[in-house]
Amino acid sequence: MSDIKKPNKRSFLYDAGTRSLVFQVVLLAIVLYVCYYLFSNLQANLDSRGISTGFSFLNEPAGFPILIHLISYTEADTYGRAFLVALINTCVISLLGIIFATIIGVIMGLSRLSRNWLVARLATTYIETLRNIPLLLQMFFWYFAVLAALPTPRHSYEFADFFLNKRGIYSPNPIIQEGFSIAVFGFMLSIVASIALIIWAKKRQTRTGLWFPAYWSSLGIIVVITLLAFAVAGFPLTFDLPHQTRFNIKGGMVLPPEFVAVLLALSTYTGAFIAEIVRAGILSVNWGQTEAARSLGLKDSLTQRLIVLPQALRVIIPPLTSQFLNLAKNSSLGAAIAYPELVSVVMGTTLNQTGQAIETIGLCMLVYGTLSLSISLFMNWYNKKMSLIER
Amino acid sequence: MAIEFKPSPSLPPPSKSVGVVAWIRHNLLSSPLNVVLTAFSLYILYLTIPPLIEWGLINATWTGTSNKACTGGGACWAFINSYFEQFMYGFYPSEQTWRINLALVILVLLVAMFAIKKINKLYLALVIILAYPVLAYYLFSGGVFGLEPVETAKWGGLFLTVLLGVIGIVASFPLGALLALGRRSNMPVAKSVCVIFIESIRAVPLITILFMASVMIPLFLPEGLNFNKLLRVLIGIVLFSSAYMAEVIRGGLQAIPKGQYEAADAMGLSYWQSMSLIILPQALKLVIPGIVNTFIGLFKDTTLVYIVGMFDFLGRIQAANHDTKWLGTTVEGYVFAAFVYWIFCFGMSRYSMALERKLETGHKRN
Amino acid sequence: MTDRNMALAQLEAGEQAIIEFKDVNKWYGDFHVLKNINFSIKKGERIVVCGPSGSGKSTMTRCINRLEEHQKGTISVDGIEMNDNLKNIETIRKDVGMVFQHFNLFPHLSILENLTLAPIWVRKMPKKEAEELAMHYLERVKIANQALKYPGQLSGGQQQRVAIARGLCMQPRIMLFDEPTSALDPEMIKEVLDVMVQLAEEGMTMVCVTHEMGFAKTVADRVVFMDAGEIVEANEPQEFFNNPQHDRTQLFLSQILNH
Amino acid sequence: MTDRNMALAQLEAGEQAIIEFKDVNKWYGDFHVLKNINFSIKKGERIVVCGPSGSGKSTMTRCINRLEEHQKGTISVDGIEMNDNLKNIETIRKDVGMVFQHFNLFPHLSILENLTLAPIWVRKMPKKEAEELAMHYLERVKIANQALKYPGQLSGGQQQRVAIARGLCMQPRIMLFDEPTSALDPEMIKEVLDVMVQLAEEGMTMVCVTHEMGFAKTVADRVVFMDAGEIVEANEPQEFFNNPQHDRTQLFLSQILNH
Amino acid sequence: GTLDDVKQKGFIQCGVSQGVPGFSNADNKGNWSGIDVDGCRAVAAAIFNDPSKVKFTPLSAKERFTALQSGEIDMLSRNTTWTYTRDVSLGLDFTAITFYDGQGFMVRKELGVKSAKDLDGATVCTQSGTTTELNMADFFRKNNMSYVPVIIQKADEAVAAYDSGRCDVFTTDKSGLAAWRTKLKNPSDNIILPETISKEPLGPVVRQGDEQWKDLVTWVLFAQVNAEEMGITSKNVAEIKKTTQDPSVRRLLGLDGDMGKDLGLSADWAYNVIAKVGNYGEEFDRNVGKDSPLDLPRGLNNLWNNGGIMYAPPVR
Ligand SMILES: Nc1ncnc2c1ncn2[C@@H]1O[C@H](COP(=O)(O)OP(=O)(O)OP(=O)(O)O)[C@@H](O)[C@H]1O
Ligand SMILES: Nc1ncnc2c1ncn2[C@@H]1O[C@H](COP(=O)(O)OP(=O)(O)OP(=O)(O)O)[C@@H](O)[C@H]1O
Ligand SMILES: [Mg+2]
Ligand SMILES: [Mg+2]
Repeated sequence: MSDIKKPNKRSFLYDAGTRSLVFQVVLLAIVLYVCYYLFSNLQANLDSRGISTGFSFLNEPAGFPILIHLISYTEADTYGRAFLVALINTCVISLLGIIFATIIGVIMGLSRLSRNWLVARLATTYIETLRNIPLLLQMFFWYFAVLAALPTPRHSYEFADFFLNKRGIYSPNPIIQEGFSIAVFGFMLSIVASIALIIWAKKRQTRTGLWFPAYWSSLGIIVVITLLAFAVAGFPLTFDLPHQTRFNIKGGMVLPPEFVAVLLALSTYTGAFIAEIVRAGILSVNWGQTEAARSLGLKDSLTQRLIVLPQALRVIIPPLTSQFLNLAKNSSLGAAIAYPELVSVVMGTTLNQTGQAIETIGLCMLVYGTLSLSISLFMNWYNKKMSLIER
Repeated sequence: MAIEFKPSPSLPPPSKSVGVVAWIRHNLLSSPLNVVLTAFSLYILYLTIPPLIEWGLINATWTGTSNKACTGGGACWAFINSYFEQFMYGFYPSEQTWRINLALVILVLLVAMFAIKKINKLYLALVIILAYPVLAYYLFSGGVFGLEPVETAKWGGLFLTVLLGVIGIVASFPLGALLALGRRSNMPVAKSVCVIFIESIRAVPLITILFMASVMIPLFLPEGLNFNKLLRVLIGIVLFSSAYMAEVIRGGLQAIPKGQYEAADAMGLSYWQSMSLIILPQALKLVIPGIVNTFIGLFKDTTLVYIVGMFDFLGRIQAANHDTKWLGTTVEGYVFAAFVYWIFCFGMSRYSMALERKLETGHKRN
Repeated sequence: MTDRNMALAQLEAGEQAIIEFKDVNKWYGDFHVLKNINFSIKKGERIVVCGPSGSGKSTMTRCINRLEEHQKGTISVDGIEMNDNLKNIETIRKDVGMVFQHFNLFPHLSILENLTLAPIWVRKMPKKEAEELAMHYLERVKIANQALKYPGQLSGGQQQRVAIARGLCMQPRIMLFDEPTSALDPEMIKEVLDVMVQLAEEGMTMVCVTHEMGFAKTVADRVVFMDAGEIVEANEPQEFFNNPQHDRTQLFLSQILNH
Repeated sequence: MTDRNMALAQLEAGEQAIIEFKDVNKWYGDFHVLKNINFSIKKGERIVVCGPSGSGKSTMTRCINRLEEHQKGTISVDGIEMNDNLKNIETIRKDVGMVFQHFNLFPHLSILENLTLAPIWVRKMPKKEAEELAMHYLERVKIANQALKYPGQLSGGQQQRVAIARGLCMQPRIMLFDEPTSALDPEMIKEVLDVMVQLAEEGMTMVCVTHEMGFAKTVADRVVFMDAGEIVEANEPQEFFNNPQHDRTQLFLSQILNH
Repeated sequence: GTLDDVKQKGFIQCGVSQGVPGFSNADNKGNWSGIDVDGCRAVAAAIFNDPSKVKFTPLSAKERFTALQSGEIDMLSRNTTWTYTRDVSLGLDFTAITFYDGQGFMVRKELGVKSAKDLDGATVCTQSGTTTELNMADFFRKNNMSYVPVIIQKADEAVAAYDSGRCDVFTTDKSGLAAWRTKLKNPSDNIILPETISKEPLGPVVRQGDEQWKDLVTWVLFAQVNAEEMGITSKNVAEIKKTTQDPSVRRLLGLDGDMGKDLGLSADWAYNVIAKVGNYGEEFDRNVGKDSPLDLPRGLNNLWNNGGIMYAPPVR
């Protein structure tokens, strides 16, 4: 028989499993200890300095005004509500920023790939300039340069019932009247109709191979039916028109310059990054794919729509989401130019009035953490859904 | 008896496909849409370029001692001119700024020595990473060899900006590498510690971290144990950038083919040996462009230290705007700041692209 | 000269030329890649194109469905001349199928969708009909059972067969092959060649760039040898292999057959 | 059954088994990739492993130096059993050299550094000595003149020879080859096979996964045929090729030899 | 305690504002000046007999309390308003009042506004994180007027926004208004409205629970006020010290008894403060008063016996 040695006794020190176990236990202990150390210090410091802790301050009246609030808010409301207002402001600016940045990014990315030399150069210049200048500076630029260029309220630019001046853009504020529900109903109806149209067009294509321009026609349907419904209801909207007063334009809806500047800065800055992502995504689709599509007789527009874009999107979406995330985080710089977002209201004013540093900063981090987490969860889900099926 | 094959001569292409006219036709006017786009672009250029040149160059004032000198209607560069030293060095005593320049020269010389063949690159790198910072620290802060001490509160301007950026990136490097390795390890505890750290740092804006660093760190330390604000802000920046660095390096690690790990294993190298001898050297080379990009991002982000009250480049320029002698020069200040940041960032991104190209060709991989 | 005469002779013989190159010249920038190509292909003919790397084989083939533009001379396919007219190009592309070296299947679409794409969008066929057609061709290349998989899930040989089926789904009158087997493992080459031989037997007009000399010998009607952007020699396979006219051809054959 | 008996018979014959598989089973997740492998290899024996793609050849080979863990049964090399013990693994890896299909040279190190890496860091050899050793093996694979180049600068065949030399530098008692020639162009295959034949002649214990049947015929002591995770047949080449026992083996041989 | 730490370090870490002319402002060499800055210097002079042993930490409004709470600075001397909440719930203690201020409004002349009551519908710029924000809210609410608040993180930008026409009104403490006005493009086009809408007592702040340190900071200021009352200035203090027989002066200058012991200071600490930094009046005049570009009137900040309310407890 062979002289195979029986498995030699497992030496504790050299066992791979044991080693990693020991290492991990030590690591865990260190991490826990550091946390404990920091928090016990914190506790001691808070105690010895008589700083009260807790979130009860959220129920106290805030007493400070907020420039932009989408839900009703007065100085008499609580810190909790101020926090909510700020949170909404952050979300609104992030969402709008994301939309505009994407539009700008796609246009600029495509322009950079344009066969028109001049357009491509201009797009390149745009991208290379904006990407390489700190966002904070760009915010100052938009705020102060644009403010400087606009007229004072007394000399507002005026067109129809719109005003433009240093205080912002004033537009008529729609006020809902009786019968508005009929219009809403008409709108709903038109949407249902166009969905039906799209389904019908698809079915017909499957059956007969004939195409019908379903998307354009449904757009038409929506516009026509909604307008009709409006007419039937007797145009159930009145407008609160802005008008000139001593200091300001009064009435109407106003888009303050802070909002516009932050939005401009965020979307042009992030747009430059998105442009590069879009360009890289489109370039990443092998030229062979285009050639194959062409040699099948597909028109260039169809080639883009059916072959290039779906594949480019896979490459584009992941970095795009992280740009969205950056944009949301960068909205915190709005604090520097009076946009009342989370950092400004919570880590600025609230912290200063209440002195609750730990709580307010904790709240902010929590909000941003949740925001990031949900965006990246979405990203992972999307990635999984879109990943190419392979062997 | 076989016919000899003589390739027929290559002819020049027909004239309509080369030359200026062909170029313009092909690149600017190839379709009606392109004609419109070209006209539109030209119009934009017409709107922007001439006024800019007029303001920034033709009507600009370059020298003077107060805004009274700026009468041309253009930019008042005299402001930048008279504050230049402050913008570069902050409040650093002007008779001591040679120390900063000296440190810079030494650094440039050291880096240039990489070009010399005979020198051991490893030792040189060690000198730059380990010895140089000590030297630079003593040069900057003084207090030894008869150098007049300069407290860190006086450090400022572009000097501070560059300092924050460079230290942020260099120090975050080893930390980022460790985090990246940890994130890829198959030990659940190590992995989750790294993941939690990386993700939570990346989730929050730098400004909250700077804020924590500038005012809150002392709350977490025992009473009496406290350290320099600059140092605290630096720690914040390093932690922040190390999380980003970790992700960059992880990308590099993932790009290393599995075969390299296997070959190293098969040769009997231990984990740390194969990481330090085989995997990391390759991964890091791969991610140099990513690192440069992180650096550019960080460099731009350091403007935020101005919000926590440090007089970095931007902060110093803003402070100078207070000077009653130079009222109304805010725009010039911002334009100058934008220009300097742009030069730095654009230069670096070009450099990284060049590197990328160089690595692509010079380094075939199997 | 010989080639030109030959082509003319054929035309005179009243045989119908489905593809015709007349004095075709093409440049990439300053680089003269096709030089005075004169050549015509009859309906149902099977042409194998060979020659050293860089000699312009691919370029010439790709000019046929205008994946590349030429700058001088005329190319006509099926009597329609190639020019900037988009309509012409579309018409011709419907009639010409192409199979690439690297398959170029659409990775985000299933095999079936790859095949039905052009019939549905270009030929405006009802979806059902297109699918039946696709299944028909998939059976012909013997992978009907893979219809619902994605390209990434198939082996190289299977992918190339799908690519051929995709080309056939347009029911083209001409098929172009650009080194269809050179990216394949040896076992898979046979699968693909088998399908091509079968196609050839059915009388499809084929232009095939390949170095598979076995294939050339068995199915080609003519073998075209290119070098430095020119057609050096074009002949029936028998003649071409046994009795090459040019020294360049001899050299090439000696290299390729020894391998 | 036959294999098992055979293996036992050999063992009984008192010949020393340097590698021994006993009831080895391995799973990837739920996928049973090695099924009841029983096999032993004597010192100095030269084994060629063949079989269809996915049959588990690579996996089995990689179990020998524990690039893969097995879940059931025992593998012992040189009398040492494979388990989680890091020391054992280290010892065995010093004794087993491996050559991969894709060479896996370290692209950032010069050829010489590739070779001296393991001697210096694992065997703790002085640098000078390691370099002498490396040059010795480089000469043996006939590329001593390339010592200072980088892997990216060599052709595939040269790279694979460097990989072999790198394996030899550990002065192992066993060499494993996993399809060492299948990523190479035909001309380069010969270069590499030559080196391997030479090694075989020197009496190195070798396990070689390959489809080069010529190589198997000339140097193998035994040819092992695997399918679906099992060893179907193991025999001397003479017998194996001329008189395969299983129909599966016959089928495989007919495919591979016809090609 | 803090004093021991400070003595050990050899300097005081003092939180000041990032730049309010007259209160704390750095020149282009990084030298700080202002009444808040001098407050810190005076404490340094009391401890070290050397007013330069201070390091300044410029703080934004929202950082300041956290910085003090966390121990990053030893005292906060940053035109900070003494309010109930701040004193009671932040773990901080206000010491004494260095400057009696009140919030006011600055508007452009061209608007023709004469009174704060005319500001209905105005757009108001101010800095975030200050009592100003709250007072403004209270004022407009009380008078049932509407307004648009533009609240910016740093005073610089808030003023810039006002100057560029974003707002009709800029509001902050009146002293601040005077200071900022000098930095506007056309100072004379702007006026400060007469109303004072709030009480803004400004003074240094220390951490709660260190009585010795609190007393020290408090009494350094009181000593300066007392000195002014007694007519002692930095110019004549040396002379007076040699010649005076006035018992209260002798006590103040550390000639009789040891007033420094319980504060942990030398007996002549007040002498050092006056000699090196000056009395309160000198400090005021130099930084914000008649010797400064701001040229603020003494007003409330005059001594109690001169029509103001500056009143320091006696040294006894
Ligand atoms: N887009 C292009 N721009 C410039 N030169 C090109 C381009 N495409 C091909 N060429 C050049 O044109 C010549 C002919 O290319 P072509 O691909 O037709 O050769 P081929 O005969 O198919 O070679 P192979 O056997 O390698 O595929 C080559 O020298 C090639 O380098
Ligand atoms: N890491 C893995 N995870 C899951 N399955 C794997 C993994 N590695 C290999 N397999 C599967 O195990 C089976 C055997 O793989 P192995 O590489 O050993 O085959 P092989 O005989 O070497 O084939 P080839 O000739 O293609 O190299 C295959 O079906 C393969 O798909
Ligand atoms: Mg080709
Ligand atoms: Mg294998």
